Amino acid sequence: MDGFALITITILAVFLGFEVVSKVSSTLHTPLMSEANAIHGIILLGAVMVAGQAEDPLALALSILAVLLATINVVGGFVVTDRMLLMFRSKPRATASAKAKTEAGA
Amino acid sequence: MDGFALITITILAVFLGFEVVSKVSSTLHTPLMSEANAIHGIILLGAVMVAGQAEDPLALALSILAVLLATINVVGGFVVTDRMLLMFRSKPRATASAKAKTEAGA
Amino acid sequence: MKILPAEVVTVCYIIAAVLFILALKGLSNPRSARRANLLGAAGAALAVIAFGLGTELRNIGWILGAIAVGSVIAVIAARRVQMTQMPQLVAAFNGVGGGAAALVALVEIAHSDSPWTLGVVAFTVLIGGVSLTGSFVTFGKLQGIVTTRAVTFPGLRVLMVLLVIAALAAGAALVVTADVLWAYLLLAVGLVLGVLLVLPIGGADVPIVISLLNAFTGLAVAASGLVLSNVLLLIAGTLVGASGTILTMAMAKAMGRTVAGIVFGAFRAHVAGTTSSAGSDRPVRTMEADDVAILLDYAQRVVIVPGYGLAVAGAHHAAAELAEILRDQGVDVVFGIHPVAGRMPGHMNVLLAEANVPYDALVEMDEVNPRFKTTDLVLVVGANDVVNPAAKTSPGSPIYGMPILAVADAQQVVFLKRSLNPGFAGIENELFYDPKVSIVLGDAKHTLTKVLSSVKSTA
Amino acid sequence: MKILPAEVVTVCYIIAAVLFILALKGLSNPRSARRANLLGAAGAALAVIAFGLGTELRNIGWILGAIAVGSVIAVIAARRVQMTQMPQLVAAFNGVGGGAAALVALVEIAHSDSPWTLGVVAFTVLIGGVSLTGSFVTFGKLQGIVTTRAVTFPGLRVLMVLLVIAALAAGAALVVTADVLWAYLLLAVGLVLGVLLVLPIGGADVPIVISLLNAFTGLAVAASGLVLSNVLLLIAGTLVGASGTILTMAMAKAMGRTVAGIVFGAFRAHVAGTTSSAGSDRPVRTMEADDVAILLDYAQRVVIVPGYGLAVAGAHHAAAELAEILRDQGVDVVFGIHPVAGRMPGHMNVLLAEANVPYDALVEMDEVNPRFKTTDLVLVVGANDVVNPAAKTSPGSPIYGMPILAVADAQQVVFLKRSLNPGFAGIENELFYDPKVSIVLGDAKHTLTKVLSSVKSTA
Ligand SMILES: NC(=O)c1ccc[n+]([C@@H]2O[C@H](COP(=O)([O-])OP(=O)(O)OC[C@H]3O[C@@H](n4cnc5c(N)ncnc54)[C@H](OP(=O)(O)O)[C@@H]3O)[C@@H](O)[C@H]2O)c1
Ligand SMILES: NC(=O)c1ccc[n+]([C@@H]2O[C@H](COP(=O)([O-])OP(=O)(O)OC[C@H]3O[C@@H](n4cnc5c(N)ncnc54)[C@H](OP(=O)(O)O)[C@@H]3O)[C@@H](O)[C@H]2O)c1
Repeated sequence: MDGFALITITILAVFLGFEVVSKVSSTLHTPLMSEANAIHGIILLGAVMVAGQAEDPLALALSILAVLLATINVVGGFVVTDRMLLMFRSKPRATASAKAKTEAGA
Repeated sequence: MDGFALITITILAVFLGFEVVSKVSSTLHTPLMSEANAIHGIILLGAVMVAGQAEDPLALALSILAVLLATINVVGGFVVTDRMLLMFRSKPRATASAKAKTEAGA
Repeated sequence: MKILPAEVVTVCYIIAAVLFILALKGLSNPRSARRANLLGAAGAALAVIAFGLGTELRNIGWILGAIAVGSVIAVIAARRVQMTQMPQLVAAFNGVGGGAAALVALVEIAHSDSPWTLGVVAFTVLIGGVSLTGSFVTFGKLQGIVTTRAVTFPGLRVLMVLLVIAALAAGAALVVTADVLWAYLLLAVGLVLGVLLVLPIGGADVPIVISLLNAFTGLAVAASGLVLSNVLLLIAGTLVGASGTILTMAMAKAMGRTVAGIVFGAFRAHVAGTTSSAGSDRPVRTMEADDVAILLDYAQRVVIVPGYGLAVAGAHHAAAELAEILRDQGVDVVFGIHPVAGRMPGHMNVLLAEANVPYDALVEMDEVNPRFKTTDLVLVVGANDVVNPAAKTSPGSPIYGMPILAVADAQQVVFLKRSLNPGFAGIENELFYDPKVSIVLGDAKHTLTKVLSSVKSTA
Repeated sequence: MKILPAEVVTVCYIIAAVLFILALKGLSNPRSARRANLLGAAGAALAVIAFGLGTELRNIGWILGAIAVGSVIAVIAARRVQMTQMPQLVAAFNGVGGGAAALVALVEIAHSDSPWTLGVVAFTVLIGGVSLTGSFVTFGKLQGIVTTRAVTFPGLRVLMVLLVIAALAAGAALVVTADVLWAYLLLAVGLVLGVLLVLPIGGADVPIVISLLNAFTGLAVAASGLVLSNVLLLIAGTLVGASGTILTMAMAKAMGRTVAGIVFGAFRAHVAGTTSSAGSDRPVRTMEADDVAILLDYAQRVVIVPGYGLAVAGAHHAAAELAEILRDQGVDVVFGIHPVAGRMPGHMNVLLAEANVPYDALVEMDEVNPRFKTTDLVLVVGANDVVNPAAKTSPGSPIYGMPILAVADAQQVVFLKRSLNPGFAGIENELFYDPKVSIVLGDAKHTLTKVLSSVKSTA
């Protein structure tokens, strides 16, 4: 891809990043931060790329370290986000307080 | 730009189109439709491109027709949207009814 | 002229794309909307000028001439047209845009060779053609040149299927042979398809069709972006295609039906039978305009619900004046706006804004509904379906499931309409027979003018 | 292995990018959020597997080994950690991600030649390094290993400026010479900068810093996408950079300050003086836990306002149990959540959700504020600034302009806190001296447990 394509993609992604997040309620800000954190763990892909072509021992050592760190980021990020979100399931008991909330909001 | 760059840009633009519009209140739907209509008038750029390299009379005639139609689309689109939006300026009188509205929403 | 290097031109395209995004974003707030529109216009101008300064163009005289003529036509049309005719103007602008996209693709065939590009050309020509004639039939329907009734004839479906097959065949032939004649055939098919697609659609569904055709033109422009390898056309067209699709679906949903149902006329056919069965023998309470003035004299909280009939009657100025006088008398008046009231979504708001009703006095459905319980009087001006309780109570009804304005919660409701005929959906309104409902028969503008003069004389 | 052609791999990257977008989008609704997170994980897995199947890799054993070890560490850490320690875990994961990005760029220097690429490498190494040590100092502060006080020393600013100059110089040298040694220097500078950037930041500002460093890592990943010409890294990194920036600004705004003010410590220095001036001679009403139980017995509508102190005391389970018992007794109880209550935005919600409080009982500020007027009793558990009326009344106050929970509208307010000391902002709370306010002194968990047993015994 040429430079202009990359710039265009970057700009569109910036707008999309803004738009997508500005709709998330503050209740979900912590899981959101955690999700974003997990997503940048895709640097694992870059780490595997450089590790897969490393020739000298130093490059290998550094890139395998990168693979290790990136794996921790991506795997841990998604698992911990899942754990947080697991807690947001509405419980059956929710109905009574949902009613209360509707009254408050009306 | 290669095909994948164009596909990627298209996909990002699709998401962005969805996101951007889903926040517009239904009150502004008519101006929004009109704005989108004006924006696709940028086909004028394409029309000028083909007209600027037309050699035979048929191609010239068709592409000049395209320039004419596209100009009507883009110029008319932005002017008419402006005219609509001119009407949405809040009048000074607004305060009283704004209060009424807040009560209704509370 | 070739003053700007290609890189600068590309950067200008990217800036223009950003300006278009900002324009669409800015429309979500009435305060920033106008500036946003100017940004969009600046983006379009920047892109075209940058291209002109970055390329050695032939036929420059012709091009500038066409732009000049087009601008004059556009400005005159956009300035002269009345606010009530906005929808058809948007339809017309959309149509010419679609036509331009089709023509651009057609001319570009000479420089296209890969099957992929030719396939995209075929798509653009077809969709552009559909958008062109479809929009103009829409224009005709709204302008009263073409009948607003749903026009169908036996064999229409068969014809449509044959045309679609013809389009596919011509497209395939174009891709294989790269012969421009197939593109002309494709354009012809597209033009006919556009007409046949819109003719069978009833008047009140037309706004949805405008939005759909708007999305179509967006797609055609995006496709020409692919043909010309131009990133700005690609982004702008895709944005419009995507946002137009969302908007179309939002409109259709607000009316409790599907886009497919409208386009394929299934719904219309189903309703046609019931439309004539209007009116019933049960008694309704009718009233005169003077009585409305008296009711208004006692009311402290009033909601005016404007509908399709208010737009048809051109009664928006009268309604606005009434609201202002009442407000000066200390009455709390707002307009309750249903999302599909009027001729197209939000059109009611534009009309009322034109009549100088402040933006804040236009209260949307979700906000006004809780308010009805404490409202003394609701004036339903030329609206019907949007207040019909059948949407809540009769599962078989065509409007079942559509959210409505709960006017029945108010103390008293007065309808201003010409007869007991049903509205667009063709179903009776049980509300007419409710003891707290009265009806003032007559043209909405006429009735409101009388109410106005009574209110003024008693004040 | 080279099984997949390059085109298929690229398509997989694009699909993964779409899955990431859907993941971020899906988080706007608690019902779809969990599935959205799985989509994101699937996207990451798809991309890595597709790459592995599309390229002949060296060192495959090492790579798989590192992935296996990393996964085990990550899963154990993510499963074992307590909910109250979530913020530091997110900080740690963020740090290793930044470190990985820096290392990737460092190794890639061998294959980079153009000055543009080298410039991007320099950026990635620097930002990745800052993110790594910055996140770990943050981790240390939250975990109590590093002091949560704002650590400053004379000459810190000068040192920072010198380091930034050194970074610029090393970056320029890297671009010119392409010598990897400059990159190591840059990394070293980045690591030191990360420490110095976070050390002077006070404990309660730390959540904002996590969010900021998260955005930093996103930028580093986007930059490595440019270095490696990988569109997925570019999109994912940019999305995180953009959304992290918005989130950081939203958090800072909710606390009535600016990101720059936090990072450069200006605000902290200003407050430090007032922090000690806590307490005043005016009388306050204190109360015992049993008295709270009695008040609860009479109350029909109760709002619990949890704050930073509830999290510190680990009193969320006790609060949830109290709410459930009251609800079983027919009392209408909700939790009123201020956007910046807790240790990081929304953290309060996560804590309460962990304690089985149904999502619907967590009412956000805008929704709960109108409710206070009809509320009999508000329990403010370990919160202070978020209910401090100074935000509305004293223009000079550091929290002036921050929206607060209007607990003063309720019939009666009870604070559960250990002393009359001020909260994070270091300012006194006039509310303590209001006649309808009482204070129960003591650790929140302790007090709530006593209230619970009283309520149970009377029931
Ligand atoms: N806004 C949109 O985007 C849109 C688009 C497509 C379809 N629709 C559909 O259109 C309907 C809109 O509902 P609505 O309540 O606004 O309109 P409606 O249900 O169609 O009713 C309009 C009423 O206005 C009356 N009317 C017509 N001309 C009048 C005049 N000159 N003076 C006074 N009254 C007049 C008619 O009764 P008389 O004949 O007795 O006077 C009719 O009952 C919905 O069914 C909606 O689904 C809306
Ligand atoms: N949530 C975020 O994202 C975030 C991030 C950064 C900054 N902040 C800031 O943090 C503040 C949050 O406001 P807030 O009202 O939640 O907290 P706060 O104003 O900091 O007050 C917390 C109170 O909890 C009490 N407390 C501490 N430990 C306790 C314990 N074990 N038991 C009982 N009480 C205890 C403290 O009083 P005693 O010492 O008397 O017990 C303190 O007054 C705001 O100023 C906000 O700007 C928030």
